[in-house]
Amino acid sequence: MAYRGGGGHGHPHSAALNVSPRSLPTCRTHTHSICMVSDFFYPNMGGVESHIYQLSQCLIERGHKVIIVTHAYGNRKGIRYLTNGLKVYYLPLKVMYNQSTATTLFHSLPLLRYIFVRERVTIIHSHSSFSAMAHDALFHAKTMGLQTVFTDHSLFGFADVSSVLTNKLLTVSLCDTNHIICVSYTSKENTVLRAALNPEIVSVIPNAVDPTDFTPDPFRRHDSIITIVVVSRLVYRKGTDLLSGIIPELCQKYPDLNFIIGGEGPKRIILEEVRERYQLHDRVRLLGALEHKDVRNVLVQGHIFLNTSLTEAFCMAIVEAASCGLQVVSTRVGGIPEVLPENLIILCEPSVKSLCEGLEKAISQLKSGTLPAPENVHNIVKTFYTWRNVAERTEKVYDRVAGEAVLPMDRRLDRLISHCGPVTGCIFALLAVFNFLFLMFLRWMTPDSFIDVAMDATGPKGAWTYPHPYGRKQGDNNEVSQVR
Amino acid sequence: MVLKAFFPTCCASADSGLLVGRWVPEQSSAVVLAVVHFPFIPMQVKELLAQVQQASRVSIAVLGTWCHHRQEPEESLGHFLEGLGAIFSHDPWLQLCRERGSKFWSCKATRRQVPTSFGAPGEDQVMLVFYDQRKVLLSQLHPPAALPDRQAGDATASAGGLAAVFDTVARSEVLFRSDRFDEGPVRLSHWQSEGVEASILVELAKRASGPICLLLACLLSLVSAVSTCWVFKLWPLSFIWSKLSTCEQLKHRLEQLKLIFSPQKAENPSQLMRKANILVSVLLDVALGLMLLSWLHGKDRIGQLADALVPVADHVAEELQHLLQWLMGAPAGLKMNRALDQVLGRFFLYHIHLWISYIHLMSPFIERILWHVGLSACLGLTISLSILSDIIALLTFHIYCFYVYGARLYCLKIYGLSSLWRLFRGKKWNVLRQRVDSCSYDLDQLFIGTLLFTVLIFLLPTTALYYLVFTLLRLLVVTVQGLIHLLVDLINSLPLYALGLRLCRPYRLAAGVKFRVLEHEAGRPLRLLMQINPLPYGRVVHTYRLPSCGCHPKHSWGSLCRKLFFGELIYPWRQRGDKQD
Amino acid sequence: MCAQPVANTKEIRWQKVLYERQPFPDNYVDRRFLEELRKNIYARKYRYWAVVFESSVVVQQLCSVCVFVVIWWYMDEGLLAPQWLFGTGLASSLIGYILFDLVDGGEGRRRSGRTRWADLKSALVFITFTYGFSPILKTLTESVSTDTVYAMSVFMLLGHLIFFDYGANAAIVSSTLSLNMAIFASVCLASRLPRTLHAFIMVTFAIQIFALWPMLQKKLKARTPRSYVGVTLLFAFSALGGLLSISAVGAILFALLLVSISCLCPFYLIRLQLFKENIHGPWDEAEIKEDLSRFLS
Amino acid sequence: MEDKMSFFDICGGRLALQRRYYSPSCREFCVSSPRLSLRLLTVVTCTVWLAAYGLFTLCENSMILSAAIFVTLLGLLGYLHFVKIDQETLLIIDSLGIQMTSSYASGKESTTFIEMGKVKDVIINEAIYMKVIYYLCILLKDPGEPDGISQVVPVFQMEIMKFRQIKNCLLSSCFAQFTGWAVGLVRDSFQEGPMRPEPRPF
Repeated sequence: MAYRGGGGHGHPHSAALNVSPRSLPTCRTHTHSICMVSDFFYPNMGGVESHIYQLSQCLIERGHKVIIVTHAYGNRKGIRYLTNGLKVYYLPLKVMYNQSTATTLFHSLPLLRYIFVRERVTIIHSHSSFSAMAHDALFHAKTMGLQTVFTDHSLFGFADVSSVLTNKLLTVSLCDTNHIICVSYTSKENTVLRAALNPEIVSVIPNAVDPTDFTPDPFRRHDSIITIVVVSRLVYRKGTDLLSGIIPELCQKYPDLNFIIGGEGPKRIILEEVRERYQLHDRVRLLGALEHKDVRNVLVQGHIFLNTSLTEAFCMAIVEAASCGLQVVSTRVGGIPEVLPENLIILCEPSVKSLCEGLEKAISQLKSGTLPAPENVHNIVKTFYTWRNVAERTEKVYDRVAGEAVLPMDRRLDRLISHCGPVTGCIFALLAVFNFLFLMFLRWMTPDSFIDVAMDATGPKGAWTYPHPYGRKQGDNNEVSQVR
Repeated sequence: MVLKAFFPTCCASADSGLLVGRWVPEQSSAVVLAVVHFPFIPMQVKELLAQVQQASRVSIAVLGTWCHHRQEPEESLGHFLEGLGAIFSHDPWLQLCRERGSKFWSCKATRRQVPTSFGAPGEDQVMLVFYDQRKVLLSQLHPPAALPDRQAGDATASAGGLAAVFDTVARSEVLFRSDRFDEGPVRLSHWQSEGVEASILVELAKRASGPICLLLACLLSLVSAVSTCWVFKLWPLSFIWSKLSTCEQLKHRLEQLKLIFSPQKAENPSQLMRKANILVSVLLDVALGLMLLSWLHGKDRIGQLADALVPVADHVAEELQHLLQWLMGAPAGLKMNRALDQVLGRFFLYHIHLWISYIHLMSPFIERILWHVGLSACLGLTISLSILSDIIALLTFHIYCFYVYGARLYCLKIYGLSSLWRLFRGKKWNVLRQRVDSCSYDLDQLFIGTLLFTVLIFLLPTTALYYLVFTLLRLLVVTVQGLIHLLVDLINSLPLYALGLRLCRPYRLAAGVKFRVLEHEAGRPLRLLMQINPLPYGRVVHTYRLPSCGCHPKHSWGSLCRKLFFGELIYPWRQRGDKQD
Repeated sequence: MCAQPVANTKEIRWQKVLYERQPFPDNYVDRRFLEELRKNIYARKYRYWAVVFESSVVVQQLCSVCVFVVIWWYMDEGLLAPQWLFGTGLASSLIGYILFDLVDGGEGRRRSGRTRWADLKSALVFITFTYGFSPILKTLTESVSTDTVYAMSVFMLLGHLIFFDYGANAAIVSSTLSLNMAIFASVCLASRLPRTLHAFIMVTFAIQIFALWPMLQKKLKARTPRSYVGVTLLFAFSALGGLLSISAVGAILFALLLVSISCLCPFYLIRLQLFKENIHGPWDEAEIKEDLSRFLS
Repeated sequence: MEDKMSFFDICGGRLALQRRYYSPSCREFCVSSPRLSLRLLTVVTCTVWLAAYGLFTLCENSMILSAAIFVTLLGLLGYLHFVKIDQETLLIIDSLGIQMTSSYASGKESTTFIEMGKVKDVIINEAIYMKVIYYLCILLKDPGEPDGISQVVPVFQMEIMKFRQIKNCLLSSCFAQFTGWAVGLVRDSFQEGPMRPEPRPF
């Protein structure tokens, strides 16, 4: 019912979770109380957001306590509860640049500390290296002596000046993080290089898609014509320029070829220009921005899924498409080759020519009918990536981390200086000291004993599903089921 | 559900009888309105109730019995009261009883269907809520939305909760008409309005008010007809009217007076309140105006004013001249472009010269003008104040001119500079996309642009200084006028009547109610005292403030500073919007 | 699924795929880790003299600024008659104009489609406007203190040098801005000169040296590199000579500057190439090779 | 009958909660904070006056002293009249309404009475308010649409730490028909209104 009140309808994965008693693990080792910190969360949409949401739900299902901390989105501020009493703090922090908060490394300490204390958090799990709040949380958590885990969702180059700077900052921020999770082996190599980490403390846990969301539906597509689907944000990194080259090439060659393009972005204009120029209004459909729940309905209308990304850590789109039984044609960049086996994907070089060849190969297979049936593809892909698996593996990371010892202040400073180079190291060591003093001051102002302990509402056996004397229980059950 | 009996405090000392009132089933509350004393004939009681009911459209019934033991309780009365229940069948049947001495009452409610719930005294089913009948009758609950509309007959549907109680009491006013002295068939005891004579006077006033209103209304319509005649619609005149605050004020007053003396009655209390507020404010206004008039026309103050006025204007002009001289030198050590400085200075000096001659031209007539203006004060203080502000505007016309010239010049410079600065950076403003694009200029374009840019940027300080000085002067004048207009608006819009009411009769404007728990003894019904929670002053003003003829441009400070910086013209508060003319 | 000890990994080789559950812990590090790491794929090899040749553009610009300042100083001191400067300027620009067409046989003109009439027109515009404005320019900054003017012009000339288009494609380069700054500086300086005529001629000279001369340079450099080198040397020496006649120290410093820019900096550039370590791998953002504009043109 | 118990408020000060039962259908809860501490008062006054005196010694202007006295007096008055709440009373009369009275140190009392008909629910809400706090609040029905919330009325201005300790004695005993863990909202955005509260056992 959080949704109704919050005015947000549905959720990244409204139909995601079917919590039922049998899915509860019978024997628990010992439960953690985890705090997921990231700037990116619902109502914002994207890979990171859904990752955080699904992971938290599965962890709750496994009996852990999970809370999420993010910044306020417009009118959505304060504290909200999502399904299964997943508690979300929308903190009133200033948003600086595309949904990432401004960081001073200090201003967020009071609130975060208050939350960590009142929720009795033991593990801080930050997401996405683009999120300033996540790095702040790591910093503060170390100051407060908490265990930290960081999940990196993105790849960076090393070529240009900006990346040099960001990599340095990442080095600093990860130098005393207990464990790092990457979504693919390429991403792991990248992160290890960027942050100069010991690869032993970097785990690879891929993203997952919910197979029940992406089921094939062969009757939705017309077999008289061939439809190529593209679903991505229309930006440079997603290779929209390549797409603008591919469309005319193929449309001239195959009269029975249609394109459906879902997604919004600054590069949409060039696609429209191409459509204008080659008179393809009836064959190229631009759907604009898609709700996540509509993606499946778009995918099943097509035979071939085209992904033209120029860089990807772990491309969820192709997994979703394959799960819907489409033949995937994609560029060979980043972690994409690791994601799907060769028989399900056609990999090409990031150039119009190569991609066109790949597409033609797919089209010829389609015409000759040598493509596997969508159901079979779905049944294969379904087994690859599930959130429960992700949750289990993440749990292992937590168990391992919980065993480790947190560096005391002096060792932390040494590590900073030794690990991040003399100049940066010293600067950040100084900042760490300031942060520590600030924390001391806060503890003096409001001692931890004065901080009220929040009650734990999470989990199927959490406060939300107690039998309720006043006869409103029934109604609420109904609502919960609506929400799910 | 606990049964709530609302009992008027004035009946607490009445001797035994029947409880007459209304039963509100949905809150299971009984609103006792009056007590019928013995002896009575049941038929007559029923008749009376029927009359009241069809007069007030409230379902009034006999709710139960009331016995007040003055002396030692006689059993017979008790039994008799029990019996009455059979005659006036009501469900539930209340039995209130007050012993002598103890201030705790016993009270029980009987239901026919369920004899088990026979409330033995001391069983706490009933809750007694005392209320002051008069206050509840007179008070008006806020927000008025809670009030039921009189057209739709049934109260129970419209009003809910306490609003229902208030409404019931307010409607059954008919019941209270019959007072102690006249010998009706039935003897009631309830709140009595004192001061019958006063009410007679009120009646007379009401009678008289009708024709007077009619007469005045005719006069006013005549005046307004004249004011709307086409002669005043010609271009220059209409423009002037729209600019003169006096005319605005006059129009405003005219409409208000029309509203007051309109023959038709005010249908809901808020309109009545509005009329009263307007009337009071107009009266106060006129009174103040008369005081001013008497002060002015006493021992030739006008003459003194007139003699004072011309030298003041001269003096101002002198000061301005000095200021200009100063500017033409090296003001505050700023070195400005000599040539431009000279030109501007001379230009303005010539203006001042014109102005002085104008003042001297009209100096002989000033006294007469002032005298007539003084007469206008009898129309009200606000009128004379707005006339004053107009006079100020006229007398400082030269400052206005300076300001306009300075602002225009400065504005031109700023815009030229901004566009040239774009050219300087090799950018240009794209009108279609509403953004700055980069563009490649020709060599000669660049050259000329930069040349102009350099020239403008070096001449900017001079113009900026002139602009600054005259803007400051202008702002001074505008603030003075603004203050005057604020005063006028205060007088226009303050709901004086409502405030007075809140001050003297707090219960008339009720924000709600509050309860006090009277001292209570176990086994007796709980007794609450319902008091009226008066409306706070802030909300009184907020609710009842009159619409002022507010045509101020709503300058936020940010926008004001922005306009000042870009040299757009700023107008006194009275000018509608911020139109450039 | 991934908790088994790493003992039985002999028979099963670790493979770099995510869709299979492999009997390795999640943080397992294979020896194939980072095998796709490449270094310095796109590193360019520089040849010394080529770099020196390229650096001559900077030298040219420095020299022209220097020459401009020197000339201004002469006129301010009254050692140089404006008419003379005007004559030489006119003559040199005429020669330059002819050269401009001779060097590429008027082929560039044909491509740009610019007529001689247009050239004449813009020339007239220059002359007339400068002449018309020169009285204003004269009185423009008289109330501003001299130091301010100097500071401003120095600042502007530096800006001109910074933003000038030396052929590198960086975001900071903006030929328009640099030219404008130069003109601004020239106007500031010109307004300090004793008479209106001086101001007029100073500004025209500024146009010639800052607007026209670089165009000719570019063409020379493209067409006849040898002569370009010669011109550069000539120009540099003339600038040095002029500066020498004002102050020896300044001349020496300027010479050092020129030498360091044209000889030392290239040397260091090539030295530093050895330390370059540029990491590439599958995570790099692929750049699009072919030009996609053809689909839209 | 009545009973008292004492709690800490959110900044560690002492609060006393006191319950009165007039009858099964009418209860009163009153949270009272300690009176204005003399020490604090003296400290503040002395600091202000000393500062004023310092200024006075710098610039020989006796206006400063008088101004200081004036300021302290005004400040004290304002503090007592608008800020310092001595006790807050919550009177619940079944089937009639809820009455909240907060009495300031200066004796000023502000009372609001809410009819039961208007009350939609009573919940403990969680809010971010420089720190994260629990507070009790009453949700008013929106006359327009059902299960809409027109307004949120916070009940006790003095936030009580360990609010959950006393939720029993507050919620269970007085709002038998109401329930309460709300979903939180930022304290300063009441117009947004929280979502419907979760049913909770007490």
